[in-house]
Amino acid sequence: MSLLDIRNLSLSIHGYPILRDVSLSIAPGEVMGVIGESGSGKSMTAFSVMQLLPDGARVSGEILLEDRNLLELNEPSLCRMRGRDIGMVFQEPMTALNPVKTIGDQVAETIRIHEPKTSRADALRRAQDALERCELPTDRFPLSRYPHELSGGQRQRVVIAMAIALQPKLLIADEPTTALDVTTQAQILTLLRRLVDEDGMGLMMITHDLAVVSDLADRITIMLNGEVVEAGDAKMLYRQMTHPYTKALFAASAHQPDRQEHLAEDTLLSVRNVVREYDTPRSGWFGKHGTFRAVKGVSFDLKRGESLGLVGESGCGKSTLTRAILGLEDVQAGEITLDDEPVFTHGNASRSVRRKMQVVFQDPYGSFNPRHKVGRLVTEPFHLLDNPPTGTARDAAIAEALTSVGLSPDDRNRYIHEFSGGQRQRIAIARALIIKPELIILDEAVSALDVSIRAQILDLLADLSAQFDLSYLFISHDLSVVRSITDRVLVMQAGEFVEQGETEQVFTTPQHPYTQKLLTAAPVLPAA
Amino acid sequence: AGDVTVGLQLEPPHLDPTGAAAGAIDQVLYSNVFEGLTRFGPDGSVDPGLAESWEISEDGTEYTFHLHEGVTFHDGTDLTAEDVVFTLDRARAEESANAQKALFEGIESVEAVDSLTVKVTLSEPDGSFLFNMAWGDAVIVAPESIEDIKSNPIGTGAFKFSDWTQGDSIDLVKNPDYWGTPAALDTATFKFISDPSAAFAAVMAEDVDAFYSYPAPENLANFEADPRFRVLVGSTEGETILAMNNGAEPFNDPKVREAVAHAIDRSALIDGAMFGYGEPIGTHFAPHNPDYVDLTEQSNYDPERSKQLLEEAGYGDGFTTTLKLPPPSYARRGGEIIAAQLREVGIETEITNVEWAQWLENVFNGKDFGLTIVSHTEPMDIGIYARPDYYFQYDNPDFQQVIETLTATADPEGRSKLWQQAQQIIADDYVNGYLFQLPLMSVVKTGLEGIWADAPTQAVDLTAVHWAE
Amino acid sequence: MQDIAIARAVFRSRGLMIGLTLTLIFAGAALLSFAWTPFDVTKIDVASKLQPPSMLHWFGTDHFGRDIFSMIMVGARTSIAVALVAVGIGMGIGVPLGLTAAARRGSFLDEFIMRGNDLVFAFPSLLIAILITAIFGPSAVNAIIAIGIFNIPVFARVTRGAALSLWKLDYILAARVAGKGATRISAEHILPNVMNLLIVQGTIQFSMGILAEASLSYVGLGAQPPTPSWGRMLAESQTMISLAPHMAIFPGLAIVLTVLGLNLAGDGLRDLLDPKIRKAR
Amino acid sequence: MIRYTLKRLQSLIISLIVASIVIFAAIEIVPGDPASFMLGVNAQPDTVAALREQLGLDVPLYQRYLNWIGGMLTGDFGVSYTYRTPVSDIIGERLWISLPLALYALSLTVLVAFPVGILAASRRGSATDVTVMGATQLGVAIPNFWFAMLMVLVFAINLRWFSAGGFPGWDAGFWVALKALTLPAIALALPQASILARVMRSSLLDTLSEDYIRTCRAKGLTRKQALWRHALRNALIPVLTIVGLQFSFLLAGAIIIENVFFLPGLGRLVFQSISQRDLIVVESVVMMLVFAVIVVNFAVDLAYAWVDPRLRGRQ
Ligand SMILES: Nc1ncnc2c1ncn2[C@@H]1O[C@H](COP(=O)(O)OP(=O)(O)OP(=O)(O)O)[C@@H](O)[C@H]1O
Ligand SMILES: Nc1ncnc2c1ncn2[C@@H]1O[C@H](COP(=O)(O)OP(=O)(O)OP(=O)(O)O)[C@@H](O)[C@H]1O
Ligand SMILES: [Mg+2]
Ligand SMILES: [Mg+2]
Repeated sequence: MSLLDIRNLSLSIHGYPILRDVSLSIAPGEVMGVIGESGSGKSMTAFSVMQLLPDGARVSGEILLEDRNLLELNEPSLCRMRGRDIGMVFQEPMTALNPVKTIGDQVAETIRIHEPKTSRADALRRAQDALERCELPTDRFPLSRYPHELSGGQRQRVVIAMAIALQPKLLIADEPTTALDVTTQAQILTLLRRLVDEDGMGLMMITHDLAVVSDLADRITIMLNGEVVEAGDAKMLYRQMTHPYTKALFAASAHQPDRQEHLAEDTLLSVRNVVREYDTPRSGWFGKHGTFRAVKGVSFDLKRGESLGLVGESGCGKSTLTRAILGLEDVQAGEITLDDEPVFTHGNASRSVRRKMQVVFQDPYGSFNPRHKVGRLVTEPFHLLDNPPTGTARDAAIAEALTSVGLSPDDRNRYIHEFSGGQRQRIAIARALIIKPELIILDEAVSALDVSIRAQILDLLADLSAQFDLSYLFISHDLSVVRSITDRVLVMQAGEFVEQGETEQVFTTPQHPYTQKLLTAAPVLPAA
Repeated sequence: AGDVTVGLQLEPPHLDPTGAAAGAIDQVLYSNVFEGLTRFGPDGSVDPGLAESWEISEDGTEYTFHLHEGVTFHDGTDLTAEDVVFTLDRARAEESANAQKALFEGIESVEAVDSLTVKVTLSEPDGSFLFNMAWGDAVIVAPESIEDIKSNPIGTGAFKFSDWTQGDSIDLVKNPDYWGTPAALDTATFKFISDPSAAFAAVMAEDVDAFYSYPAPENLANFEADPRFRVLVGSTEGETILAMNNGAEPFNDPKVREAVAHAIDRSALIDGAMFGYGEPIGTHFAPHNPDYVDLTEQSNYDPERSKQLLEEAGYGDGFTTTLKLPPPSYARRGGEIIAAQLREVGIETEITNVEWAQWLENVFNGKDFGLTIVSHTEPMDIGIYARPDYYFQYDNPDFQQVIETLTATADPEGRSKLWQQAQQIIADDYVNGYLFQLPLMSVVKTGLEGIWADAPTQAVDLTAVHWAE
Repeated sequence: MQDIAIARAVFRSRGLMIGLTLTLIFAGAALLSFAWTPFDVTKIDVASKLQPPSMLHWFGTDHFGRDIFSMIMVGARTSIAVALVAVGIGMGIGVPLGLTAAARRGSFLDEFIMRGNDLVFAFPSLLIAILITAIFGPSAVNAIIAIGIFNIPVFARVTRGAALSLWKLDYILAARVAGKGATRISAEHILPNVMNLLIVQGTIQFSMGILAEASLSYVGLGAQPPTPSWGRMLAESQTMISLAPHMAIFPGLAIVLTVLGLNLAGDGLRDLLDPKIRKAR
Repeated sequence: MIRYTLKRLQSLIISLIVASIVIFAAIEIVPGDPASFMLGVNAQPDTVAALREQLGLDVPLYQRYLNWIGGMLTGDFGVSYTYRTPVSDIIGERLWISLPLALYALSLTVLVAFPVGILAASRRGSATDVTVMGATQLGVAIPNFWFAMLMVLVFAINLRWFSAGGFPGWDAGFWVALKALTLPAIALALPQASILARVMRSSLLDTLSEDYIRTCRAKGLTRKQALWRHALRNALIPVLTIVGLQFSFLLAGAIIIENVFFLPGLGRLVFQSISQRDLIVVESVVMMLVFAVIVVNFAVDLAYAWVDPRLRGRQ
């Protein structure tokens, strides 16, 4: 008998259909992976189960938890059910906890809400047990800690402790690891698996990343546009996909763009012993400020035509190094040269060097001034030219840039909000291409994109590199992406390079323990 | 029996009537707390006060006052002749802070004949000596209480001082041991409310039982129509004038001044600014004075004549001048009306509202003004026109001569002639625009009797005030 | 396309519609008063003083027989002019300061500007306005300056706050990669994107300016007679409130409705322009 | 926490010093020689000289500033030029009206605004919310002095429930005195309460849309429980700032209301002193009010730390 049984669930918000005839079931002790692209309705399915839907939502169908139809329960019964029968963990650990209450109180609250007779001390003791089960030992993480005193991964453990404190029958985890580093992600996933095994809970694991659930899930449901397109046993599903979308999803996740190897020996970018320090805030008006060394003397060369990867966990200094290379900030020591010319001299970035470099950022939404039209957006780098093209020459340049990234020249008259995330990333690349640079730095340029779009962009990049003889510095925390698009890779940890070499070599025979850890933590798709 | 709360506009700076010019001190304390040898009646007559009788020597230089028996100060000590000697000697002493030292100038000596008899010797006869002794600045004080009289006044009156909430009110209580007719009231409170609208609200809300010298004439009709209240309208010594700067262009030209005078419609002004209260004047003299000459026709409202005069003076296209207005509503409102009336004949005014301090500094001292409106409240003050350095800077030797003769003249008939002559000269010269005599307006609750309507002196005498049955 | 959507949203938002209508009525009255008023507001006609509202004098007459409706029209001019110029001063100085502070965030200059702002905030505004007008004399110009000074830190703060979050965005980084300097970026990218916020804040400061002008005029420190001003009309009405209540009611309502209109318009604009709120709908 | 307090204290002191310099400059330097300014252009030279000496103007500027500051630190604010009494006495006396009035008005503000804001936020979009928010819009738009006038008309003149103005003093009894402050406090509180209620509502709505509220709901808290136990405390942070600003506004901004109700408070003192050019009083009162504002801000900063643990730890 199944623990949770969703039958023909349909949902509309303000009359706008979101979910159509969704059916899925979870048995006790079973892990159900729910996978789909952004906006496919995964979270809404989860919220339907919790009955925490936004205003204006209308639901039909049945959601049976054991025998009770949750859609027929009144609000007080739902409150009794939430947290006791079903626990939930959310995507963003940084904001999921109340910043002004201690973690002990927040975990204990779950207990005291449902068992009002429990004394505070008792509840706190049980909260402590829950936290310990989530690998937050009391001696290192006393109950009196506030959320801001914990890291993201630790906070996510607190949220999980809150959700499992009453040993619910079902746990719903909505992208619980998306915001975390690969190593932390691996730990959280192991923790969840362990808890399922210990308590015999059902787990509904929502993610957009196929690889994440590959080891974890017993069964998998794949969603597209508010509908379930395929469901079944995990291992079976990986082997015999029936729905074309599932196939496409798998193909995109494992996509390898077609690339030719470039074997030029001529050094384009050279970074020598670069140190970048930040002032930490002063204490008061007269207090001294300390320094924080974000990049600790790194050196590398990038050859012409080469695609170089840079991987490392969040906060290790990747973006800082990028800004230094772009000449946006001066460095405290060391030298950066492009074509043997320093990028930053006498407190000023050199225009001639900058002309040869462009950048594409991570966030497709924040990369463009929403008030300008595409034509103006992509021509912004013309500012670097001494004689920027005008009139028809300018029009031609815009048209060429847009066509080369697969857009139409007419798109120049549209505003950026009229484009999807993937299209925006293409426009960002067009903007980088327009002054025909030699080097493009891609800082997490595909991290925010759905897998299918990501595959397209990677293909485009491979294409362009061949066509324009471009070099890439490709920065990412996603190892599989780096592996698919780079020739060589640098591994960075806490402001230092711990390993560098040919991509394949590093990935197959990692030398440094940190690299090894990264690689084992990274979820991998089973070969189809 | 009963209690009464009287609203007043100004709060006294301290409570020694013999130590400052501020009229607010007398308003609260005169006759209520402090008494003199003689006292004013409601009509301005001089009546016996602490002295029940007196003899005047043949030559008019010796006054022998017989004090009432059994008069005690509020601290319980008896009133004796020694107290009178102390009071008068203190007032006329070299270092005296008395604001009206002139009242005592003629005294040569003061001596106690016995415990209830005092003899005052004057250097020369003075017909107004008994009048002088009735002033608030001549009330009798005791030597033992003089130390902190400013905060704890001890007199002989029908009321004792009880409390002062600074910024708000002063409380008096009935003196049970009063020597004369005891006060009809048990307690009396003076509440200080300078803002006209607050005054209105206080009267309407019956926070006060009477408002003496009520500042907003527009409300009087309201009160008159309201059976709860009675309105008393009396006279004051305040001539309200549109002062012109005779010392500067263009008002140094008599034609311009005449033009201004004819441009003013007094009845509209009195109606608009004073809501009909106030008697028009044509010269700088109080109309209730027997020597007053009605010269209003000489400066009647005649805008055509006014324009013609301006034409003759070379200001056919008009001119622009300043009009500085001190805070009282007669000035602020009157100013707006006069500005509008002057505009009709082509004179543009820039109105500046000023505080009294600025008025004194800029207008009175600095003489930096074209026009200003102010009420001259000193009695019989036409003599200011004989002072060329006075702020409106009128300089006419003939007039100065008249005033000089006046000072030297003793016989009443001759003086009367000279007063009238003086009035005529300044009216002929159109020195200032003469507007109206400022009325004294008080509001009292129906049933409250005995509040004075006129103001022969600055006093709110409560001794006879009582609630009708 | 987008414009039509915005227009539709404007019409859908009842508060914004009411606000804009009220604002337009008063702005229109102010403009119209230059050309025409039912009566001459400086003409004194004592004979017809304190008349209650009638067909001839819609809002009645005051104690000098002036037509209150006409005075309110011209008073709108005074209020709007003072408040508008004061907002102009606040924006003209505050916005560049805020932009500079954000562009050089963390620098000494930033600290200096922000501390200066705090300092101005620490001074009681009405009191300082009274002090300024007392030292330099009461007049509309001094009222404008006094109100304007206190608008500066408001705009500086709003601008800096909004600009700081913009400076973190990637498109600013892209502009820097394109070699643009801080000034150019501030003008080209930051300012247009904080404009929405400034318009909203401007509307609110505008309404507060009208209240402040009314307060100053009420104590006699604003525009001087014979220029009509709502605050002074209220001050003059005070002793006549039971004699001629219309003298107090109409100017008071004029202030309330104008301020209300501007506030509703400001709030409506914020809802309309703030993408966060728009998205949430 | 101690570190945080010390840091705030440091900026408090700097603000005070800078403010005092600004005030000193504005009042003592800008109008020229204060003594002649106070006495007017036509004053006798010896009177000016006497006042100069009394004001201590015969020493260098910096010395004067130091004397002034030093005096204030020891409670000696100088002697009023018009009243001839120590300024500290005058201020002390007036403060006994202004401070209670400000506190009274602030209490009314908070007592009205909090429930109203919470009610509106918890019923977002309902008829109650729309009505209440419409009413607060109106409250913000009403000039407080006009409201005061109307209240006097209704409650003092027509109904005669309250006296129309004036202050009987605390000696007259606590309730009597409080009654005299009631209409002024209401007049002051109306717009402030409207503002605060709006801030309270929008701040609560902001926090209610935070992720952790969703977490709470997933734990099984009802909407109400989530609001009271979690949202409220977080929503207080912006509200506290406004309350702080309002207190300083109420202390200094009562000038006009004090005039309407004829209360002998600080505001009216300044107003009178300005018209009498009693610069010593003006200077001291302005400094005192600024001091109050800065100290209140300091208190608000400390209150932040009490509400928000994130601030306590930060160095
Ligand atoms: N509060 C809301 N009001 C209206 N529509 C909403 C609301 N929240 C989400 N939606 C819509 O519902 C659809 C499904 O959203 P949902 O959050 O379930 O997607 P998801 O699969 O979880 O995506 P993601 O991976 O980005 O979290 C989307 O089209 C989204 O725009
Ligand atoms: N402006 C700054 N001032 C002070 N410290 C900074 C600043 N920018 C970055 N840092 C610090 O420098 C370190 C490296 O930051 P950086 O942004 O380069 O990391 P990253 O590797 O790009 O991380 P992510 O993957 O999250 O983008 C971090 O610890 C960060 O906190
Ligand atoms: Mg989701
Ligand atoms: Mg980064």
